[in-house]
Amino acid sequence: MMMKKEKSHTNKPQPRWADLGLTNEQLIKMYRDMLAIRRFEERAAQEYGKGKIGGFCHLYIGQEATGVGAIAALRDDDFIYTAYRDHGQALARGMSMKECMAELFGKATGCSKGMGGSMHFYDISKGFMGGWGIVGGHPPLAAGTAFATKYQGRDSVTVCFLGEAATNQGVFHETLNMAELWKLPVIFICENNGYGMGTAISRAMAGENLYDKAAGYLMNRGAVNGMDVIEMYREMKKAIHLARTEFKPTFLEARTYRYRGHSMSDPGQYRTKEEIEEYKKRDPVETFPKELIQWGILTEADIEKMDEDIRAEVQEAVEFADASPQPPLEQLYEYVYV
Amino acid sequence: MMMKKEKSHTNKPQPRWADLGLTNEQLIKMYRDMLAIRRFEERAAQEYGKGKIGGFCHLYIGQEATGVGAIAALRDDDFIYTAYRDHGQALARGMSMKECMAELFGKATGCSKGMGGSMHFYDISKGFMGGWGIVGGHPPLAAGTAFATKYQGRDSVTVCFLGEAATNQGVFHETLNMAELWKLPVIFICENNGYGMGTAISRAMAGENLYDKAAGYLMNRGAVNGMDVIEMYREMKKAIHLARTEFKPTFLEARTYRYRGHSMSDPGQYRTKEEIEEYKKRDPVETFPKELIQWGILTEADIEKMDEDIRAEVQEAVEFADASPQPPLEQLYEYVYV
Amino acid sequence: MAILQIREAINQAIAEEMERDPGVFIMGEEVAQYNGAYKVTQGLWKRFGDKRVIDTPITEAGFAGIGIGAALAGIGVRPIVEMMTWNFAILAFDQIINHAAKARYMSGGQFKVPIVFRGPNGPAHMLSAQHSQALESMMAHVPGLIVMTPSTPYDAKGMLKTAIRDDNPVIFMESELMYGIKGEVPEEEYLIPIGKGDIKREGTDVTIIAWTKMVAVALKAAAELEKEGINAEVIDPRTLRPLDEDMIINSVKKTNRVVIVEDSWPFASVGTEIAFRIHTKAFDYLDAPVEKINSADVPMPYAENLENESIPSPGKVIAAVKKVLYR
Amino acid sequence: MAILQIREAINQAIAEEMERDPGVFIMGEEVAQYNGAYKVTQGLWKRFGDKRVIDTPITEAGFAGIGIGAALAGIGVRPIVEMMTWNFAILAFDQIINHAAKARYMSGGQFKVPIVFRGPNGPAHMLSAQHSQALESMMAHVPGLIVMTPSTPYDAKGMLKTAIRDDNPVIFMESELMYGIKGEVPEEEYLIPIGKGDIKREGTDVTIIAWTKMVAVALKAAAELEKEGINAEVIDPRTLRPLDEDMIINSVKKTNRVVIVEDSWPFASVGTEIAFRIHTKAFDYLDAPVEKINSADVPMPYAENLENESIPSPGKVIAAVKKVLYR
Ligand SMILES: Cc1ncc(C[n+]2csc(CCOP(=O)(O)OP(=O)(O)O)c2C)c(N)n1
Ligand SMILES: Cc1ncc(C[n+]2csc(CCOP(=O)(O)OP(=O)(O)O)c2C)c(N)n1
Ligand SMILES: [Mg+2]
Ligand SMILES: [Mg+2]
Repeated sequence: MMMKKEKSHTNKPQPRWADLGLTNEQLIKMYRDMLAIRRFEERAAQEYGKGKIGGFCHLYIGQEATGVGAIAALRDDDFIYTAYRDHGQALARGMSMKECMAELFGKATGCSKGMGGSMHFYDISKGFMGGWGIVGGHPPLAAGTAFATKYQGRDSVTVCFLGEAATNQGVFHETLNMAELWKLPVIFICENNGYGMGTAISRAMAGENLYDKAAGYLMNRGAVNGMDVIEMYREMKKAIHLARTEFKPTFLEARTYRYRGHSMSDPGQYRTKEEIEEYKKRDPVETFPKELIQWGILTEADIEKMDEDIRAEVQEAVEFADASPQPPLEQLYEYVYV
Repeated sequence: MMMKKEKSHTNKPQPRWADLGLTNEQLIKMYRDMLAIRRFEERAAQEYGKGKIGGFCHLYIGQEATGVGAIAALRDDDFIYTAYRDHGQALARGMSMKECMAELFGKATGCSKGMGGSMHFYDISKGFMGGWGIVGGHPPLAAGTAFATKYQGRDSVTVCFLGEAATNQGVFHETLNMAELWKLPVIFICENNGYGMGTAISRAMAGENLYDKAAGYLMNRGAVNGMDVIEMYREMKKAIHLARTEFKPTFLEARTYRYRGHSMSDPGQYRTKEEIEEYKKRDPVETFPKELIQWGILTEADIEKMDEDIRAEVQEAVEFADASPQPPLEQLYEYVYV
Repeated sequence: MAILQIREAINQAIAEEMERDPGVFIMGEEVAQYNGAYKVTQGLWKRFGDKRVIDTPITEAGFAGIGIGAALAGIGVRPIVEMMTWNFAILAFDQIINHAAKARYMSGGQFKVPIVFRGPNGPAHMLSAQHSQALESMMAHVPGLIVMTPSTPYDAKGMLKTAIRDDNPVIFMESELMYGIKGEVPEEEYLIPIGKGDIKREGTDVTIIAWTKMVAVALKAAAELEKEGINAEVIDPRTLRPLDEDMIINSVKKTNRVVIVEDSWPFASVGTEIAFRIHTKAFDYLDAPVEKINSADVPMPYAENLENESIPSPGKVIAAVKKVLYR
Repeated sequence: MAILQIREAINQAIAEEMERDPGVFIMGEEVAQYNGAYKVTQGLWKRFGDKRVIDTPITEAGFAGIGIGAALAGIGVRPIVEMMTWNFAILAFDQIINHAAKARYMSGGQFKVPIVFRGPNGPAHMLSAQHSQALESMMAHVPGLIVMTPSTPYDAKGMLKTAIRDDNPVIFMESELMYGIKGEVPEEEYLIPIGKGDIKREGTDVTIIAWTKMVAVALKAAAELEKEGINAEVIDPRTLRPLDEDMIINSVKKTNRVVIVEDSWPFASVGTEIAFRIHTKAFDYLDAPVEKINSADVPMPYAENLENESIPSPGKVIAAVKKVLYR
């Protein structure tokens, strides 16, 4: 719906996020973060094509609202775990494009000093705990970090992003059980993008609703539109409140979509053009700014400027990564043990 | 309820199993099997005390109705998997006391030639597939055997007994998912005896109902009184029908109890005398024969005779086991490979 | 003879055995509709359908166990379980080590376990620590398992056909980087027995022992050494458990010098085992202690220069050969 | 000095470290209210309560991962994860190998991983194949892990205290059959460094290398050999990764003859690694190839006579010693 803002004193129409107490700065940052992730990864794809980036490279493009909306709701002393599709969440958490691009390039200046690559971004000073490559392997780690903060009397929460296919792994169920049994302040955000590699969820999972995997444990659970940064933020706020104040864990299914293949090497022929186009109509990077304009929070001009700034930032990051040195050979034997 | 059988032609009272089409022979066999298991294991406990039996020895005493009722509902071409608490199900499946006692004694004449011991009984000619010691490790094997029979166009079903604590193991969830997703003719009988070693179920499992672990997969599920051989048989018949005719798996929670410790080495101090007495009041080996007498299927005298015969059979089995030779030393290197 | 890639040779082996025996099926992640993460199962789903070419959920322990249980049924079902890579098979180690490897023994010989676990093993290129592990030493440590590691299209096809027909659990380890390697494969059927090694290059001055990817590294080194007048013999055990000890010892008796090349970690590796057997069973024939080249004893780094520094190379092999030759 | 059982020494180490550092906690199956399946954690739950002595569901992978994640948090939490036995830890190998052992490396040194995985390892008595595995060789194969295997109450206490304070993942392997073994333990605090072996018996004629249960077997054999005038040195590496190579090589230089005793399977074992290092680094000092005694290369049988036939015994060690002495 389109409408002009009016100066009347009669109760005027409110934006749908009015109840969330978000400042314009916060709203703008959410959009900027999504756009930054989009641009960063578009460029990463190009650099991968040029052979500047090696190994596996999984793009987040299409899922930006999930990570940005969720992470915007966190505090600095909260923790984040994710899988190998980790660029978006790292940037949303405030890691610099430079250290991230440098990591993709396998350089000493990377966020993991070139030891991890695309799948293994880390900045534990920001509570960004990675960046893990074994499907379903990191949820227990996240529950463990939640265990530790509770143990130490802190009120931090730990967020664990995982794909829908990862929920079939047994250890995830072991983790759900202990998280609920021991009341751990952990929030599992299952990014349901419909596919695990080339396998549609319906071919890999019995049952109706993904979030009902938490039903047997009577864990707080639900689904949210992961293409909507505001809805993500709203649901996360609720889950965070439960975790922070009552140590109640949550399983949140975020319904989202990745526009690209599973990784750079996947042509993604298992999906129809139509399906992809359907989702692109709801692209948060396209739709959210329209709302911000509509409510007078941003102008077209602001947005163009923002995009230019971001592209410049990406360019700088690439130049930085290019210019950075490879890790010294001695580093091969460092970091195995403390 | 107590009542005399009458010779009237007016619709006379029916035993509660009237609808099951069980012959008296079958009913008597159910009781005899339960009694035989009880006596076999009482003696096994004595022999363990004498040092004739080594390693771990987990008694089934108290849970006889679960195994006997379930197995009585099977066909000869069906398959059975269980864990280390396997004596009862082996005997119920028709394995001889001699080969079972000999296995406990570690003799060449044992059902596993002395290679397995108490935890690893096998007679694959009877579809008794063991006898496994890793908690939660055998359910996928059972699903695999169900997969194989379906693959080969057979209408056999595979039954998998497992403890309630085993349902916390992740691989069990992976198995539930695939069993439902692929429609495998497997029936999981979870013998909920309330404890995993010294841990009460409520201390190890989040949630309300054990069988709701199958809820997320929309698998056929429910609970049954595992202390009642008739109810076990009844519920199994339903599950078997679904598996045999529609390849639908079932998760059946059998509520039962073990009177002894977890294994011979466990004094079981984590349970109150009262709790144990409560269950013993419902002891199937005590209550079921009363019903059979009441309906004129057995007399007190029949029962005494039966007990004598069984005790004699147990005695023979012990003598057989004692007299049997240990495995030849060359056997150490046999059976590693085909 | 046809020239095939290793991926095609493996594909042929699977297809031929599926044709030959309706009890043979393959299951794993993306093996069916996606034609395999590395296209090894290309076309099999189209050809054999849903029943025999099965995409699984990402549950390595679960579908490994289902495969084992299908084999245990003893009704003619012979599963081939593809592990997308062996790094992920670690999740299934309980099923493989505690169940597949022990079922026959614990049952006093009642069970047969006709199953093959196959997939790529070892470092590929810049996949970093969780995706670059060579795990053959852990598998070969376990009695009850057979471990096969082909290095050519010819070997891959003949060995896999044997593995599929065998009644024991076979660990069949391939390599991402080798799938594209080409070689001659006969049209007619042939089988390569378990436990039979192969001399990849005859030589007299030094024995270089290698398997899978490392065979190519060894042959490159041998070609270089040739120029310097050093005539290296390159032997490939092909099966790591059971080992073709005779082939190894005979070669050592001829050359009196040995270099072992493997891309696994060095500590308690298959190469260590081979060296031990040579040191104990050919002690008097050795003119120098056995040299062993491994990947560095570290988790694999991502950075290209560090990975190259870590893995075995012809240069490192040449240096080791010169060391055992005291050159 | 107090005379303690190994179980008591381990219990003391845990209790003292929990007293010393409120960040230390222990979790595992039956460790709390049941006081441990083997009573190693006797009294800890009463003393430290639910918060720090935690009974877990039977989910080895899950609670191993929770322990790792607690350690990764970097906020002073130091988990001790008890595995009821190492056979069951195989279910947690993905967490241990793919996560605990790699977190620090993949993060470019950002993570520390202060966690101890401990529990009994190796055959006990008539527990058959799934409950009798000695898995130290698989763990020691993996860079990023430290592997410690104590053989006396004194060592167990000093080593475990060090392990708990260390910032790396430590695999701490005990033995059911050893928990009751008694020995002197000082009242005052002491620590035994990682990677430091110990000479359990000085000798001159032959070096017998053993750890955990096998040290007692080696000492029995040495006592017998004494009577025949053979003076055996018995050394215990105590830490298997990293190995105390100096102690081993120095002993070999003195005795020139070596027998290794381990109750794991023989193929690519820690003993194989030790033999390899001796053969390569002390080649010229050896008067005979190294002899190695292992459990038989089979899954463990139940029958008592077969199990005894399988495992190492003083008699087998004596025979091996005579072989390397050419007696
Ligand atoms: C244990 C394990 N098995 C298989 C793989 C290979 N793999 C990497 S990502 C992936 C698909 C995961 O899908 P999902 O969990 O839905 O996450 P998404 O990629 O869609 O974000 C697979 C099979 C792996 N990395 N780890
Ligand atoms: C993977 C694994 N972890 C731990 C054990 C040790 N253990 C054997 S039985 C048991 C309790 C299992 O309880 P439940 O599943 O309820 O079966 P029950 O003994 O009550 O029949 C435990 C912890 C094991 N055998 N395997
Ligand atoms: Mg997905
Ligand atoms: Mg129980």
